[in-house]
Amino acid sequence: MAVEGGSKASEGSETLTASVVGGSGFTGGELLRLLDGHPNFEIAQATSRSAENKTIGSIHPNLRGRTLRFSDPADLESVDVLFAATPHGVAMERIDAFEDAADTVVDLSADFRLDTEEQYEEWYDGHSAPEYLEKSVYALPERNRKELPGAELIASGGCNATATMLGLGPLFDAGLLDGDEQVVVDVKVGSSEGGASGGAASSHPERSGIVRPYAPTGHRHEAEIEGEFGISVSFTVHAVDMIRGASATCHVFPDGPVSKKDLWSAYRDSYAEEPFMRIASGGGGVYRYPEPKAVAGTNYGDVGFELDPANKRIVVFSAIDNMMKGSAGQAVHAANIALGLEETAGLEFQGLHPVGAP
Amino acid sequence: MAVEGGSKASEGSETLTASVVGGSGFTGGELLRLLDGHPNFEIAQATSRSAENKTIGSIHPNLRGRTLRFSDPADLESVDVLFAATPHGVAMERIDAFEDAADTVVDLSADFRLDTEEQYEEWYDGHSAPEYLEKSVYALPERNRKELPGAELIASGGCNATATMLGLGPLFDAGLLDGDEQVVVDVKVGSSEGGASGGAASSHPERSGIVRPYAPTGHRHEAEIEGEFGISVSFTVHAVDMIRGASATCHVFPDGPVSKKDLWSAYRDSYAEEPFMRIASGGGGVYRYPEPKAVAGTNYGDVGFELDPANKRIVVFSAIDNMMKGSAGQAVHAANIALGLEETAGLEFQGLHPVGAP
Amino acid sequence: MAVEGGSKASEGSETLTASVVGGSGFTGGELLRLLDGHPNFEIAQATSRSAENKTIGSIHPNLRGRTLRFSDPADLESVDVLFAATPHGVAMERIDAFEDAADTVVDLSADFRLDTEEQYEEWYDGHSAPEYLEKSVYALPERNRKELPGAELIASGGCNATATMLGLGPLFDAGLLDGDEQVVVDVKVGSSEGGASGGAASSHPERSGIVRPYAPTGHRHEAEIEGEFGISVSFTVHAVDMIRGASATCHVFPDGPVSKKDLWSAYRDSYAEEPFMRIASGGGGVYRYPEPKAVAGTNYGDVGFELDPANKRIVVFSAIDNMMKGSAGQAVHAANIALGLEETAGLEFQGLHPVGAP
Amino acid sequence: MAVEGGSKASEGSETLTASVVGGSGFTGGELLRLLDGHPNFEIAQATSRSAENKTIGSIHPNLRGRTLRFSDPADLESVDVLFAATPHGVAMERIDAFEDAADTVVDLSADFRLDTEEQYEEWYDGHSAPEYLEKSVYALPERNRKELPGAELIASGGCNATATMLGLGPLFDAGLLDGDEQVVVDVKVGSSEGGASGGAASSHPERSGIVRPYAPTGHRHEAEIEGEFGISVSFTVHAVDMIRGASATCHVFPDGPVSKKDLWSAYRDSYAEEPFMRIASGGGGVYRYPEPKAVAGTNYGDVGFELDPANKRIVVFSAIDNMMKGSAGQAVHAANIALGLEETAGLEFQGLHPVGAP
Amino acid sequence: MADDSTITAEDPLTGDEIEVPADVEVGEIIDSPVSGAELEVVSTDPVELEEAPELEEDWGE
Amino acid sequence: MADDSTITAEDPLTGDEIEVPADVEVGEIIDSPVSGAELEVVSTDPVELEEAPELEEDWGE
Ligand SMILES: NC(=O)c1ccc[n+]([C@@H]2O[C@H](COP(=O)([O-])OP(=O)(O)OC[C@H]3O[C@@H](n4cnc5c(N)ncnc54)[C@H](OP(=O)(O)O)[C@@H]3O)[C@@H](O)[C@H]2O)c1
Ligand SMILES: NC(=O)c1ccc[n+]([C@@H]2O[C@H](COP(=O)([O-])OP(=O)(O)OC[C@H]3O[C@@H](n4cnc5c(N)ncnc54)[C@H](OP(=O)(O)O)[C@@H]3O)[C@@H](O)[C@H]2O)c1
Ligand SMILES: NC(=O)c1ccc[n+]([C@@H]2O[C@H](COP(=O)([O-])OP(=O)(O)OC[C@H]3O[C@@H](n4cnc5c(N)ncnc54)[C@H](OP(=O)(O)O)[C@@H]3O)[C@@H](O)[C@H]2O)c1
Ligand SMILES: NC(=O)c1ccc[n+]([C@@H]2O[C@H](COP(=O)([O-])OP(=O)(O)OC[C@H]3O[C@@H](n4cnc5c(N)ncnc54)[C@H](OP(=O)(O)O)[C@@H]3O)[C@@H](O)[C@H]2O)c1
Ligand SMILES: [Zn+2]
Ligand SMILES: [Zn+2]
Repeated sequence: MAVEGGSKASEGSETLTASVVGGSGFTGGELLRLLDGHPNFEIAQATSRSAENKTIGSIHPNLRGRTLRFSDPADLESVDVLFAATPHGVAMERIDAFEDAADTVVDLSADFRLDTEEQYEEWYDGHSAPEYLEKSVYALPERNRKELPGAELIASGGCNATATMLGLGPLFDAGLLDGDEQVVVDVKVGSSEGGASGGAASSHPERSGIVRPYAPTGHRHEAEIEGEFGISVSFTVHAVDMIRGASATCHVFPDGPVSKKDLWSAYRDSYAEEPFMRIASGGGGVYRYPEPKAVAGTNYGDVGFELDPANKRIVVFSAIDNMMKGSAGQAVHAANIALGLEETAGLEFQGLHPVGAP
Repeated sequence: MAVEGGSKASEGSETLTASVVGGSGFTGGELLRLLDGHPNFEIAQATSRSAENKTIGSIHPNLRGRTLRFSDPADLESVDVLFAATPHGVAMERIDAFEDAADTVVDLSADFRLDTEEQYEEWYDGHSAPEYLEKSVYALPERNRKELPGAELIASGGCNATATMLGLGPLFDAGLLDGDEQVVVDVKVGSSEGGASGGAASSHPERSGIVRPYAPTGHRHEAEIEGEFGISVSFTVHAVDMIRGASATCHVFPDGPVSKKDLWSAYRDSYAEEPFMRIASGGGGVYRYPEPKAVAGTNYGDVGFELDPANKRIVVFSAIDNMMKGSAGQAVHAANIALGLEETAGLEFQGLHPVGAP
Repeated sequence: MAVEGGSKASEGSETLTASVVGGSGFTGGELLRLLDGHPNFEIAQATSRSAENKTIGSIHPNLRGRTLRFSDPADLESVDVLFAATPHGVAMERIDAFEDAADTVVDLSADFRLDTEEQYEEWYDGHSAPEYLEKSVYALPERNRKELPGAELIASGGCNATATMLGLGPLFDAGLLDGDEQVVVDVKVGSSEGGASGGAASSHPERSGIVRPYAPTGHRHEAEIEGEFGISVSFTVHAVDMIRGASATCHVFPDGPVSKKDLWSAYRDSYAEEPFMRIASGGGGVYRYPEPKAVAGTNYGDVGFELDPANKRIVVFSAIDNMMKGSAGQAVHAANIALGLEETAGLEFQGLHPVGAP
Repeated sequence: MAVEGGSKASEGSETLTASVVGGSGFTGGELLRLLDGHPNFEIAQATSRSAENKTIGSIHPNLRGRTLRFSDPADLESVDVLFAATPHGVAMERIDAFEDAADTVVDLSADFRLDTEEQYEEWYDGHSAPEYLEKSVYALPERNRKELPGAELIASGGCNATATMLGLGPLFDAGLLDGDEQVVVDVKVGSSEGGASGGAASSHPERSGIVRPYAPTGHRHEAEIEGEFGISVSFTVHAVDMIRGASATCHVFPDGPVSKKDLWSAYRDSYAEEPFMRIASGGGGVYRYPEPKAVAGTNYGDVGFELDPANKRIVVFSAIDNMMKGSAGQAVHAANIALGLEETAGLEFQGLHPVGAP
Repeated sequence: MADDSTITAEDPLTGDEIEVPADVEVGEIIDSPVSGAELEVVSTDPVELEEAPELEEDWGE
Repeated sequence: MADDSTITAEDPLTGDEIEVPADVEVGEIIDSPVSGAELEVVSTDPVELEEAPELEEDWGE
């Protein structure tokens, strides 16, 4: 057993130190996995109050054999980059300490995603450090790449919002939507979205085999989508029986006529140069449209579309792994760009086939 | 092992003979299970070409120990009721033979669901016995109970159409919708919908753990819904990782304002007296809205709803077991009514808790 | 919605009152389901401390619409039969109160399964009411039917022990084993075995998709098996991804030569007249040997066997639903016999096909 | 979408050409994935008769975007290494052509695993190219590393045999077993073991949620185990509901007394220097013993053990991903050693947490 | 089970008469067997129920 | 793998240049590595591709 060092290639290039606050959680564990295999990062610290002093492999079995142990989030080491993967509300309380500890802070919670204090009052329970909202940069590179280089406070997007924005973005970019259209977004998500501290509803006997409406209306990720596109979407989220994955089906009713060619142009224009975006739209075989298990474990975002002329509808499908493109992968991607590293560094895993409900 | 006779109660009441054409299939097997436990039916014949002469328990392990063997569908016995559970197109070819063999024919395929030959030309590949279309009665008792007594040719509804109609019906009945509204129906279904003869896409390694758009647009069940409500719905179906179950989420945009009270009245008015309809709409605990596993194995249809004032939207949730309310259960329910039997006879199973992906 | 009364047939026969202590748990819920559909029982009381005053359907969605509410276990009503479905240790503390409240007490825990106080000291933490051990009767009818009529305190068996005893019993009965043989029992179980109050290991993300050794050695059910057969078995239990079900594979090394015919005789002799035992041993099709999903939701016990001449081994397969034959079904079966009711009353459900991981 | 080249690091080191015969199958697809991400290989050819001229991504969605298309296995290109991932019997027929096309041939089937023609007559249907049996080298590096450098024909091991040998090996190496002991091996496997061309039993509705005895006795992998250890094992295989993974539980009855310390020494001695072997044996948390999902997608083999003094038994747990350590990963690992490459090259993926049934 | 330990009240959502335990107190939350909804007891003589405010964060994500 | 056994053609859906086997024949169905779509070869010199008519009933229910 000589697993220390994992897949790290020693490539002479610079090495940055990183810490993960909330390292015992689901997205925290994913960050540790990615950083462990990243050519430019060395993990200096992973925090957990409940698992303090335990090895990171005792919680995350994929990291067995690593010598790093969880430490107290109250004692932050000085690092180049601090990733915070804590529940909503923690980062806004501790943001000063985070900024003291690191030049670059990437927060995975919703704490710095919205622009104004008012929005936090409308959608959450207010904000305790609103002065940082101006400064923070929304992470999603496909929509925000230009803002990222040099960013000091990065807010990684919500998983369901990310899936939706990746699906709808090209329609707005190409002018096929302008913001006054009817848009229904029907989302299906896996159980890792709920984080590691699930209650009765997420026990295996109750959570298995379900198609369960869990956010019928009023999901908070609507705020992020509205922030990006200026459109209010009709948003409904269902929990289904998978662990990783978020799939958004957007039913869109454009004002004027749209052809299949228009759609292909729009999506190719937006994504042809994107390293993590793939278009799957029809064709043969088993995997014709985006689906979560085709992207599980990867940082890919798969999108596809279909026309429904009878109803003057565009249907857009979008699939991501909520642990990756929907959180930890997006965070590392954004950090790579912010720090001038190779954009895809540490994020090359292609995914598995066949694979079940990863 | 003395299982012959199953749960049959001998109750002195009349006994009718029944046959199942397509008895080796999924819905055929479900019909055999229901008839086996039904107080008023005795199974005279179950057909299969591929499993001829095998016991029905060799295909359906829940019917182990029964002495009945599959026989050739070319040799039909005379019975009181014939249930046909064959792929689309078979019943229309054989309808004369079916009518000769039985006073009452219940067909589970789409062959007699629509009203006119033209509709079959639009949505299917035409019809070879259009003279029966006038005569046939659509089964779904919650929408069609009055037409059923004495019916001689009953067309059991499509599973996804059934889920949708049960969800939307009360809105039309109460006048909250009149047919010109925008309606998006996003359906999630299990693998038994595909029947017993699945191809590569339904092998376990490829079909497990999925959220897969399998009918992005143009699903044929739209025709049944349009037939019932005169409305064109924007219909999209996803395959998810369960075996039994169809869940329809209807996103509805009514013309005028609608209150939660209006919705409760509408659904109570339509379903308060229905033996198989239940409303699950909010409340506490784990099971707040309809979900397939809460109805699995049963003939229940669960419906629920929520208001989204910000988007002037009603969200309606509807869940059924496609093998039961969506096919075999609906067929037996309709036959019970047609023949003047106790409406719930043979359909009393309450379902299981806890239960996984049945 | 008119579900009250469920599948209850009113048959003029006597009606007994029953209560379920621990009615909000998994086996308690299963008891409520069975009693709700049982022709001879009326549920007088279901207790829960955590869900007091809630309807039973708020916890068990299959019992939606019933008006019965959970009440405090401290206030027991007088009934004919009391079923206790509480964690180990509760029934031994409360047995006097139980006996006061009911003529017949059926306990589903391990509290009255073993014969002597010494055994409880060896395998558990001692016993606080050892005077009842003499009096109590072990429930499993296939091994103990003669002791049950008139029994006042019945101890329903352990699920894994039941699966094992049903598999091995015929070998002992037929003299093919005498107790000094090597017997390895490798068990695979679903998540409902853990009860409703699961911890971190039984959350959906951690518990899904597993083959997890959870009792490598020293499982307490060994004591019951040893009590029945006087043999020490090498017992190992694995948790797998299903909700209901226990499957025991017994690898048995008999002293002398045994033929396939000997095995068939042994199993036929033991089980030919048993209403809930089925033999599945080879043959064609998909379902050749016992497997949990073929018995899910039912009170069946399926057993099968194969010879391995090269290793002088008999392999015995046994499958039950732990919620049914492994607990609530066994309890009702035993109560039926104890009270002189129809043995199969309330237990007729045949199970489903196709079905997933119920 | 700029995925061509995947995770390939261009490292100045030598690049070898490779082909995969049977590239449309499950293990063939896994080989393509590994070679696609391997720093020292370039894929020259992937064959498929049924998918000729289709892109490899049309079958394996994780390889979307690659321009390589399947070609006819009759036209083999000259390459450095040929991997054959065809059903049993194909490689022995085509071995001369394979040897002509490549300096190094790695076969994933059973065709060259056993030593003698006689064994193929006993366990299979004979052998058509027995002259190669002498020459071929069994791949599993943990047992055969010294034979691999320079090997020209490598036979990658059977998945269940691999899991078993990794579990039992240290006991033989340490002299705790000598070959005359009773050994029961109870295996649980996922559906990818059956390959891409599954029949009725592997359709999703029939294969989901199962614990199904599929090789009660006489599994062919016994031959490989006997070949390695000279011991006849009592071997039984169950299919369970996962896609990737093989878990072997070995119940071992040593002749003399064995302590926990003896076991730790044995396993540490065998595996301390092995890059892919990990010991998980007790401890705290959720993941205490080996389980397939902790190794899914990786080339790890996890082993653990427990003592059962009451029965003088050692229980050994072993878990691998059958697509990786049990086939494609083992094959690449062996090729790396045979060709003098970095042993872990292309095999660094650490696996995922949380993860479901991958 | 409609004995003297239960009394009836109106489900404010559906208008149905439902049974509630006779000893309910003001402020208690009771679920309705008809609608499944959680209802708050706002008075006891007679028993009057109102839709309970939803407990947002106790379910799911 | 862009050697002489492949030639390029235009994906009619996306406009991208894609590689197809040099020996394709008219009527053959080829998938595009860019769009994943199934394309029919409508002429070979040069190779021209059109969106293939969808094979309705070969997938799912
Ligand atoms: N799960 C997803 O798919 C997803 C996707 C996008 C964004 N997010 C966001 O990412 C964040 C983390 O989500 P998650 O799913 O990883 O949650 P999680 O599994 O519950 O993990 C939370 C982590 O935070 C730590 N923590 C909790 N309270 C803390 C405090 N007051 N101070 C310091 N550490 C604290 C916990 O460890 P200890 O209690 O041991 O300290 C744990 O390590 C959330 O804001 C979530 O909304 C999640
Ligand atoms: N599955 C659902 O959820 C569902 C729901 C609603 C409605 N339906 C409809 O119900 C019907 C049956 O569906 P299913 O899922 O049960 O299909 P299935 O599992 O494929 O079964 C089809 C049955 O029909 C028999 N059959 C096929 N061709 C026949 C022929 N030419 N003549 C006589 N028998 C023939 C087959 O047996 P042999 O080939 O051995 O004769 C088999 O028993 C279909 O029309 C379907 O659309 C299904
Ligand atoms: N699950 C199985 O497969 C299985 C099989 C065979 C035997 N058993 C045995 O059956 C018993 C119940 O198992 P289960 O799986 O149903 O457990 P469970 O789901 O955890 O339910 C336990 C029930 O007991 C109640 N309870 C707990 N402590 C109590 C106390 N001190 N006084 C009164 N009520 C109490 C709980 O409700 P409140 O806390 O709300 O009062 C709950 O209703 C156990 O002894 C178990 O070993 C279970
Ligand atoms: N699955 C496992 O876990 C596992 C583990 C260890 C070892 N193995 C062994 O690995 C081999 C492949 O298994 P698999 O699961 O990958 O099988 P699979 O999914 O069925 O794939 C078989 C492949 O071989 C091709 N093929 C079949 N017959 C052929 C022929 N006559 N000539 C050329 N190509 C042919 C098939 O493609 P076309 O028909 O399109 O040409 C397909 O690409 C088997 O020998 C198996 O025993 C498998
Ligand atoms: Zn989220
Ligand atoms: Zn259908």
